[in-house]
Amino acid sequence: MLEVAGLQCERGDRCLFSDVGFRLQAGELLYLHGHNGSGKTTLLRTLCGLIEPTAGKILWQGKSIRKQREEYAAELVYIGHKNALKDDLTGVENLRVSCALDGFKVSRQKAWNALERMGLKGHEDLPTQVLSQGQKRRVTLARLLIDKSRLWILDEPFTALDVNASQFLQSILQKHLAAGGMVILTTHQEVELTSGEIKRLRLGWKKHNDV
Amino acid sequence: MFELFRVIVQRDLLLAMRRRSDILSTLFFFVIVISLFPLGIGPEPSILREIAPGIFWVAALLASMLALERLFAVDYVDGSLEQMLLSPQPVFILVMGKVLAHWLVTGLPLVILSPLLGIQYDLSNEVLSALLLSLLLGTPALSLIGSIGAALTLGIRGGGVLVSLLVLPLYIPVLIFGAGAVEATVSGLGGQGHLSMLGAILIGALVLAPLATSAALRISAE
Amino acid sequence: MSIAEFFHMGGYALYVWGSFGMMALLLLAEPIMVYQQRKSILQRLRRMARLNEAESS
Amino acid sequence: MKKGLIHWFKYASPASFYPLAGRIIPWAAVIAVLLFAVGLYMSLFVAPMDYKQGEGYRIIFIHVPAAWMSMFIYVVMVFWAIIGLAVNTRLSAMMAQALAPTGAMFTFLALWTGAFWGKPMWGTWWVWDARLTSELILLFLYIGYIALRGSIDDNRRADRASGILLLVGAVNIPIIHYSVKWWNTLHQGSSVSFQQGSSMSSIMLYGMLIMALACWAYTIAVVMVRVRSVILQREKDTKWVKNLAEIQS
Repeated sequence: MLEVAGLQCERGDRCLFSDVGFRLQAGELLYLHGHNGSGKTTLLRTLCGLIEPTAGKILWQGKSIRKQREEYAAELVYIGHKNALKDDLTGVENLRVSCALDGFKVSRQKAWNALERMGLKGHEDLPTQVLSQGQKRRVTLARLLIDKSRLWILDEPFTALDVNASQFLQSILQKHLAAGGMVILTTHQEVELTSGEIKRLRLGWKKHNDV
Repeated sequence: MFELFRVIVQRDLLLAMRRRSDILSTLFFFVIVISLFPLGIGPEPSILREIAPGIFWVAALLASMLALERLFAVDYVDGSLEQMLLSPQPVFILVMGKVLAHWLVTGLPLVILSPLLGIQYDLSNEVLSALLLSLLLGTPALSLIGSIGAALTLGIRGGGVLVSLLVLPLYIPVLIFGAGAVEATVSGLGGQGHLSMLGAILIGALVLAPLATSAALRISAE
Repeated sequence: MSIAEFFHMGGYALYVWGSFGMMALLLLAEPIMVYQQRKSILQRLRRMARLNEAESS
Repeated sequence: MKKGLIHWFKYASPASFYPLAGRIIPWAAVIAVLLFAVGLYMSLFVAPMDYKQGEGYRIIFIHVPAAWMSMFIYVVMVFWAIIGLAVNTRLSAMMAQALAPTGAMFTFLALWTGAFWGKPMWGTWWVWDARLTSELILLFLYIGYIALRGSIDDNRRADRASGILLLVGAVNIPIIHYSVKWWNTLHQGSSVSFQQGSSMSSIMLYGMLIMALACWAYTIAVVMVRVRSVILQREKDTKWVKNLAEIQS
């Protein structure tokens, strides 16, 4: 279980957010709301352990993530708003590398299948630089079909996706939650769940109310 | 653990193969710098023989430093670096993999080509082999030490110039022992002492530099 | 020892006074610069404090 | 014991260190002025002329203390960097930041006086003597630190990145120094060194020590002023800075 309490983050001497706390159990999805610049991405990256918070604690299974970096990383998938793709590699190569980085060895065939399910049939072995933005996003997201990590932290996963692809992504998320996974995401799109629970967290609400 | 190391090395080599101009530009920089010196100094063989060790080593230093810029910068910009830092393996394994691939692509070709260029300077076979050996031991150390600077200056404006400011002073021992080994061979004293010092520096860098680089990467990727 | 002799420094005047002069220059310039820096920061902070007061009142 | 520890941690916060530093400054400044007066008097008037180097040797009364200071200050910066990286106190990085310009200044002074000493002794302004070369490299390290700090906007990243650079430099300095010495003996550079030829008389030693102490007091005074500026700049949004008498007036 992911437990967060009293989290505070500063960027460039400016306090982005403070006293953020929540608790995420198996099968739960956390929506992160907030206007531009409210620190959504910073919070997600803090939750991954990429940024050290100035105050507060993040506990995974009751233990601070700083004390179990590698164990925590093994249970985590982070997809940022950058696609982390190499333009010169093909979709299959990119997918296999990103899975290998997360500790999963994936066969060519399996990677090929995952890309096909993401609707990239016929584009699997093209260098990703010739793909469109939406197609690149799909290559990145194909990792979710393979990776067995429990906690998914997704930064705007729906950007650049068309209707079909975002519906497919929704179904992937639902399946993950139904299987006892956890998801934290920022998005402008609502996800309808058939099971599990949705939690919400609004960043920078004080400023928001002023407006 | 070794699997990840292999994946990283393989990936970076594949990327370099698909974009060969990056490899070649470093190599040609080295070739051109070395070929320019006789034009500036004059073709007198006895002078060239004397200054060859210093010129080869300074050129190798500059070439390795120029190549540093690409070590982490591309991964940083496209977000791959974050994924690497979130890997469930120790980060220094990753750093070692990246530095090894980087050296294979930018350092090794230069080492292999150096005896050929040495002929321009009228060096004897014995001196050529000392040059080859010293570069073979020294350039990986340069890549390792340089990776610290590259990691510290990630994403900073004017990072390229800053890297040279940070890294060149740290290169000095490698320069001294590397050029010294060749020089000692030229003067007939034998370069074994220098070469073993270079080896010691390489081992030290192999142990310490990846740790410093991974700490620096964590800081820079925040 | 006469004053002229002292400044002559046995023929080493340029070197001795060049060194001591540089030290004097640096050790006087640095405190002045540091003090100027402090003054300008204080000035800026004061201006900001006044601005904030004007805004909140 | 425990109480003492808490006491120390109290001064590790910029808010409580700021007034403490303010109280130190006048004392350090007065001590520096007094010691410089005594030291200069000793080095220019009391110390007898050297039979071999003539009056020119008086330069070492500033060269040697400046060279000591340049190395000491780097060591102190490394110390603060280790504390900063280990305990994550903001003040330690600020101390390192405030020390760097003064350290670079002393390094430059050591090089300058080395050149002015070398010209009459060796006949050239610059000799690739092991000591001068090491000092030159030290200057590069200082400049690298200052440049790295200056080009990172985010203070926290700047603190930690420059801390790592200091540590790397500290590991490298002995290697650099050793390699430069090796290189120097191989190439048979200078044969005259600063202490050689003139047996150090006790009056010379005292003179140098007093000058070194004066430099210490000077460094403390200047660095305290500078660290106060750094604190003000970086803590400008905090309540305690806004309530300071200097700013309220």
